[in-house]
Amino acid sequence: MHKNEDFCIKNITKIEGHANLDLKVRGGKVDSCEFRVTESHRFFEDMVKGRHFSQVPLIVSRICGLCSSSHLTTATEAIEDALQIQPTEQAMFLREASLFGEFIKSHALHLYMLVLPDYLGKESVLQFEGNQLELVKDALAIKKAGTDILTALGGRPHHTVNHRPGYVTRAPNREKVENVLNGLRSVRDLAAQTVLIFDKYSKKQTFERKTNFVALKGDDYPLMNGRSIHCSDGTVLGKNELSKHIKEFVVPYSTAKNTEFNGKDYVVGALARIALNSKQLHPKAKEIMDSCETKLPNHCPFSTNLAQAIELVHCVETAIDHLDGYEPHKAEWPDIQGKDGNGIGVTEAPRGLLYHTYDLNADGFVTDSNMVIPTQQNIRSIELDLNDLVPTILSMPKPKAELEMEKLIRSYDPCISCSVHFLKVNWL
Amino acid sequence: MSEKMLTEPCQAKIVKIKDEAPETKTFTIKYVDEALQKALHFTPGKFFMLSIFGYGEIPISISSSPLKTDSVELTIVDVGNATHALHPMKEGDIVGLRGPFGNGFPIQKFRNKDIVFVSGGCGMAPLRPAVKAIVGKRSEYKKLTLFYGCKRSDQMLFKEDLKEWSGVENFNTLFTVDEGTPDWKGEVGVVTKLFGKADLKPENSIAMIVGPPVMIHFAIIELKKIGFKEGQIYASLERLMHCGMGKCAHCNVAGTYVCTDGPVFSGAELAKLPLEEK
Amino acid sequence: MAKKMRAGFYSLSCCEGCELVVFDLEEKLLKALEFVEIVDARLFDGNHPNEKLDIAIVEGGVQSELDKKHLEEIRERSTYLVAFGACATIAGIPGIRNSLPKEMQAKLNSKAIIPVKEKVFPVPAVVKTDFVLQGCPAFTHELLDLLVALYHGKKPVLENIPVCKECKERENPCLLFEGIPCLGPVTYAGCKALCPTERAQCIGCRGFTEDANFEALRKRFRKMDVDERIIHNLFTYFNQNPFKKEGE
Amino acid sequence: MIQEKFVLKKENLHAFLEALSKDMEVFVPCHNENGATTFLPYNGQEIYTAAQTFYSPKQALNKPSEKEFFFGKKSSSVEVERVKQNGGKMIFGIRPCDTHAVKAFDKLYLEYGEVDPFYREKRDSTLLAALVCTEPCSNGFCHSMGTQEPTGHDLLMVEKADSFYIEAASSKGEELIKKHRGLLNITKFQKPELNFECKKKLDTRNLKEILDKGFFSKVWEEEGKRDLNCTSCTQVCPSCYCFLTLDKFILNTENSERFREWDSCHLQRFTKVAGNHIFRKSRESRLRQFVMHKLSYFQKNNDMMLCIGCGRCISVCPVGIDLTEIAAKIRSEFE
Ligand SMILES: Cc1cc2nc3c(=O)[nH]c(=O)nc-3n(C[C@H](O)[C@H](O)[C@H](O)COP(=O)(O)OP(=O)(O)OC[C@H]3O[C@@H](n4cnc5c(N)ncnc54)[C@H](O)[C@@H]3O)c2cc1C
Ligand code: SF4
Ligand code: SF4
Ligand code: SF4
Repeated sequence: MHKNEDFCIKNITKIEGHANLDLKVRGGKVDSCEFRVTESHRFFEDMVKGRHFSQVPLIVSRICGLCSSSHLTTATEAIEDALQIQPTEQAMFLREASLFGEFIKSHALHLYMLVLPDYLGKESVLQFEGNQLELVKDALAIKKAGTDILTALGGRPHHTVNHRPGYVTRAPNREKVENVLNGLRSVRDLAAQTVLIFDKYSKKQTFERKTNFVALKGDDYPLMNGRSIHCSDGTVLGKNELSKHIKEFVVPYSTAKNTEFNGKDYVVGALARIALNSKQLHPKAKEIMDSCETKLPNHCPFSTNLAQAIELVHCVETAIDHLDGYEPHKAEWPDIQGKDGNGIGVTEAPRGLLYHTYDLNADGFVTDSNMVIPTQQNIRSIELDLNDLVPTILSMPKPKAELEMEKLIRSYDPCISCSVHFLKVNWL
Repeated sequence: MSEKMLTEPCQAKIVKIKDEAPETKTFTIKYVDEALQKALHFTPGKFFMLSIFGYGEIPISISSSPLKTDSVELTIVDVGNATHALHPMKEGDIVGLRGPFGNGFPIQKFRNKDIVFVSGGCGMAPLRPAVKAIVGKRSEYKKLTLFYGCKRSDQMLFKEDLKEWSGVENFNTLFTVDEGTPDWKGEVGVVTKLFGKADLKPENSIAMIVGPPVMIHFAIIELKKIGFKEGQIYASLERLMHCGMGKCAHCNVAGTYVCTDGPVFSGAELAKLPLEEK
Repeated sequence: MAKKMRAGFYSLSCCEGCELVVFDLEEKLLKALEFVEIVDARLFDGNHPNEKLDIAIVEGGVQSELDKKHLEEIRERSTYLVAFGACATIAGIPGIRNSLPKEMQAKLNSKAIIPVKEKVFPVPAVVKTDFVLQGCPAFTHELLDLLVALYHGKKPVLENIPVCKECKERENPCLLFEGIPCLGPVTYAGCKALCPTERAQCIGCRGFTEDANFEALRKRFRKMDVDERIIHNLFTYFNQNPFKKEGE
Repeated sequence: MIQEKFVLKKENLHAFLEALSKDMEVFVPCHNENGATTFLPYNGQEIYTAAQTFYSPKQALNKPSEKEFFFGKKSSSVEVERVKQNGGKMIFGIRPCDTHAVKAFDKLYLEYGEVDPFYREKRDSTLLAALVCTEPCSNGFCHSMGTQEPTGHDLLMVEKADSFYIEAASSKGEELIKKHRGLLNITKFQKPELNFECKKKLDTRNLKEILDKGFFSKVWEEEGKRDLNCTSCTQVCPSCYCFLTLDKFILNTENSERFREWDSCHLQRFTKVAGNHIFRKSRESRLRQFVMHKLSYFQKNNDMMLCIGCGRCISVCPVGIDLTEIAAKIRSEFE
C-alpha cells in the first residue's frame, strides 16, 4: 500500500450510533485523523430544564438505550445530592443490582454481537454458522441473565420505570429475585468462557499506547457510590472537583464534544477500572484474570474487550452474592419536597465514568444541567490511538487495514447516542 | 341445527370460485362432513360466521338459494384481513363454517303479495336467496320488482341471474349506477330514483331492502312517500359481530341484537332503532 | 410456505434502545430468523444500502436533513415501513425540544455541525408509514406479533384502547386514587400497563389515543392538587402538548 | 339435604382451604401482589373478608384472554380442536351480589338461545361458596337490585368473630361438607337477618321504560363530556361479559389459535366495521351503551338486570361517573 492514502470509513458498523472515520496518511504518517460523529445533537441538557426533579431521571435515561440505568442512577444520585436526601436502603440495593444487570447486558451484547464477528472473520453474527451459532445462544443467555435483573427489578429490560429520587415505587418480591438468581447461576460458566475467548484474541495484540486511566474508586469495585475519582497519573479527586479538571470542547467536524483531563487525553471504561481497581474485583473474577495469558492492566486498547469479559464475571458473581441477600421491605413512598441546590452524580457506566450535575430551584424544577459521558471522553484517545496504529498496519491491503481500524474503534465500545447529548457549545 | 354447527367452526371445502365483480368473488362451499351438509337448511337472509383460519371469523350472508342446500354460496368483497386472505384461496381449500345465524326474511308470510326488492352494491348477495326462493315458487307470489344500484356497472353482481330474472314472468328489473361509463346505457343516479319508474302499488306489497346504511335510510323514506307502511318494509342490517348468537354483545343496537333479532328487521322495528347513534 | 421476509433495521436520531429490544426476543429471535432475513442493519451487520426490503423497521425521529434523506431513501426501497418506538412514532423524548423557546432553536442551528431541523419530526410526519409500534422502548412481543402477522399477510391496526384497560386486567389499584397523576386513560395500551403495575404512573410513552379526553383528565389532576407545571410536564413528556392552541 | 349447620373455626380456615385445594382450584378473596383486593387461587395467602373486593371474581370464570380453539393445518384439512378448560374450581367467599353476576352469565351463556360450550365447560365445574354480607359496602346498592341474597350457590357462609357458619345449599355443597366434616363442628344456627341498609339506592320501578324513553336525554351528553372512556368500569364489573374473538398464527407455521378476549363497549373498536366506520363514535353514545346494557337492554333476552348493584364501577371511576345518579337524573326528566 502507498505511503499516501485516504481512509474514509462511512457509517462504522456494529457500534451504537452513527460515526464516520476520515484519516489521511501522508508519507507513512497520519496527517489527520477525524472521528466524525454524525448523529444529530440531542439537547438533553436543555430538555430537562423546567422539568420537575422527579421526572428528570426518566428523561435522561433516554440518552442511551444500552446504558439507560447508568444515566438514570447518575441523575437520581445527583438529584438526591441536590435535595440532600438519603435514599431508602431498598432503593440503593435495587439500583446497585440494576447496574450489575446493565453491565452484563451491555458487555455481553458488545463482546459477542459486535466484537466477536471481527475475530471470527465474519461480517456479522447473522453469518455465524455451525458451532459459532452456539456462541450466539450463549450470548443471548448471558444477556438474558442481565436483562432479567433489570426486568425483575425495574419493570423492563431498558428504561427502568420504578426508580425515583429517594425511593423505588415498587420492589420485586423474593420469588422474582429467586428466578433472576437461577438465571445468573446458570450463566456463570458462560461468563468465564467469555474471558477465555477474549484472552485468546487479546494476547495476539501487541499495539500499545500509554494513556491516563480515570475511574471511580470506592470500597468495592465501584459502579456507583464511589468516594473519589482516581487517575493513573496519581491525581485523586472528590466528585465536586471533577468539573475543574475535565475540560469539554467542540471540534468542528463532529457533533460530539471532546474532553480532556488535566489538559490531556485520557481513557475511561473497563480497562481503566481494572487498572485502578483490580484489587476490589470479585475473587472469582480476580482469579480468572490472573490465570489469563494477557496480563492486565496494560496499555493495549484491544485489551478493553478482555477487561469487559472479566467484568462480566465480576458482575455475574457479585450480582449473585448481592441479590442472594435480598429481602423486600415494606414499600416506602416518602413525600419529597423540592428545594433549591446543586447536585452531582458520578457513576461508572459500562463504557466508563459518567457525570451529571443539576441545579434545582426552590420548587424542585431544573434550572441548569451538565452531563459528561463516557464515549465523549474516549474520542480523543481513539484518534490518538489511530495515529499510532495506522503507520504500523500500512503494509496490509486497504480493506484489512480498515478492518483493523474499525476493530480498534469497536474495542472502545463507543456509544455515539450518548456522546451527542449536549447543547452548550463552547467553541475552541 | 346441531350444537356443533353453531358453536364451533366446522370444516368446509371450497368447491367452486367465481369472479363476480372487481374484488368480489362467489365461493361455493360444502361441509366436509356430509351429515352436516344434510342437516343444513336456511331461510333467505341468514348468515354464516365464516372462519378463515388464522385470520379471523367474519359474518357473511348466504347468497345462494335456500331451495338448493347441497352446497352454499357466499359472495364476498375483499375489504380487510380475513376477506383478503380468502380471496386468493383455491378450490379444495378449507374454511370454517359456523351457523347459519339470524332470522332471515319471513318470505312465507309474503305469499300472494307484490314483492319489491331494493338493493345496493354487495347488498345483492343477501337478497339473492330471497329472489331465488320467490322466483323458484313464482306462482305463490304476485308482481315482482327489483331495484338494484351499484357504483359502476362492472360492480354489478350475479349478472347471469339478473338477465334470467328479467325474463321471468311479471318481474320488472331496474338498474342504476352512480358513475356512468361509456358502455353503460341504463340509468345513472341513486337507486331511489328508480322508484318512480316502476308502477308500485303499495297496498298489497312487501319491500325488502339490503344495502349500505345510507341507502336503507333513504329507501325507507322514499317507500313511505309512495305509501308503504312500516310493516310492509323489511331491511337487513350490518354490525360488528363476534359470535352470531347474541352473546358477545357487539351488534347490540339499543337493546336489539342484530345477530339474533335480525339481521332482518321490519320497518316498524327499524323506526325504533337509533341506527346512527350520536 | 411463504418466502422469508427481508427486513432492515434503521436508526435515525435516538438512543437505539429500540433496536436493542430486538435482542430481547432471545430464543424467539432465533425462531424469528427462520422467517425473517435481516439484510441491512448497521448495529449487527455491515451496511447494505441498496437492498430491497419487504419491511423496514425504523427507530428514531427525524432531526436533520440527513435523517430525512436517509428515511426517504429507506421508504423508497421498502414495501412496508414500520415506525418503531416512541421517537419514531410520536417524536418522544427528543420531541421535548420542539417546545423549547424559539431563540434557543435559532442559536442552536447557527452553530450546528449537522444542520438540525427546527423541530424533531416523527417518522409518519415525513414519509408514509404503514405500521407504528409504540413504546419507549418499543415492545418485543408487539414486534414479533407484527412480523408474524405480516408474514401471513395480515395487517394489524392500532386501536384506541387506553392503558387503563390492561391496568385493570392486571388488577392494579388505580394510582389516581393515591394522588399520583397517571396518563393511563389517554395513552395507547399494549404495554400490559407496565408502569402502573410497578406503581409508577404512566407517562404516556405509547402516545395519546386518538379519542383521548385530555380536558377531563386535566381536570382530574387539578382536583388532586397537582402543580400546574407538573401537569404540563406530564402531558409533554413524550407527546406534543395536546393543549397547544393554534399557531403556538 | 343435610339439615345441620356447621361451624368452621377460623383457626381451621387454612386447613379447610388446603383440603379443598386438593380437589380443585379455590379462588379466595385476598390482596394481590399489586396491593388490590381480588380473587386469586389459594396458595396459603391471607384471606380478605373485611369488605367487598375491589376486583370482582369474574376472572375465575372468564379471563381477559383465553384460548378457545387450536386450528391445526393439515395438507388438505384443518383440525379444529377445542381447547380444554381447566375444570374444578371454587369461588370461596363470593359475595351475594356477585353470585347474581354469575347467574347473569348463566342466563346469557346457558339459557338464552344456543348454549355456549366454552362457558359451560368452565361453569359446570365451578362451585360457589357465598359469604353473606352483614354490613353495607361503600358504593353497593344490592337492596335496590334485589341481590342481597345469594343465588345459585353451593355453600352459604356467614362470618362471625372467630368462625364461619357454613351450610350446604346444593347437593354438591353437601358432598363437600361430608368430605371435610372432620374440620367442621355441628352447630345450632339461625341464618342472621340481613337488616342493614345500603348507602346507595337505585329506584328500579319502571326503570327500563324510563331509560328507554331517555335515550336522547341531555344527561348523556353532559356525562359523556367528562367520561375518560378508560374502560375501568367494564373491567371491574362482575357482570360485564362482552368479548371478541381473535385469531393468531403460531409464528411462521400455518397453525393458528383463536382467543376470546374481554372487549369493552367504551372503546371505539367495539362497533368498528370494515372501512373504518364506527357506529358509536361519540363518548356519550358509548357511556349510554354501558349504562343501558346494565339497566335496560339485558332484560330483553335474559329477564334480569345485568347490573347487580355491587357499586364497583362507581368506586373505580376516576371522574366519579355514577350510574345510579345517571338513572336518577333520567328518571326525574322522563318519569
Ligand atoms: C350479517 C352480516 C352479513 C354480511 N354479509 C356479507 C356478505 O355477504 N358479503 C360480504 O362481502 N360482506 C358481508 N358482511 C360484511 C363482512 O362481515 C365484513 O366485510 C367482514 O367482516 C370484513 O372482515 P375483514 O377481516 O376482511 O375486515 P377487517 O376490516 O380486517 O375487519 C376486522 C374485523 O372486524 C370485523 N368486521 C369488519 N367489518 C365488519 C362488518 N361489516 N360486519 C361485521 N364485522 C365486521 C370482523 O370481525 C373482522 O374480523 C356481512 C356483515 C354482517 C354483519
Ligand atoms: S393507574 Fe393509571 S392506567 Fe391504571 S387505571 Fe389508574 S389511571 Fe388507568
Ligand atoms: S404504562 Fe405508559 S409509560 Fe409505561 S410503558 Fe405503558 S404506555 Fe409507556
Ligand atoms: S354496573 Fe357497576 S354496580 Fe352494576 S354490577 Fe357492574 S360494576 Fe356493579
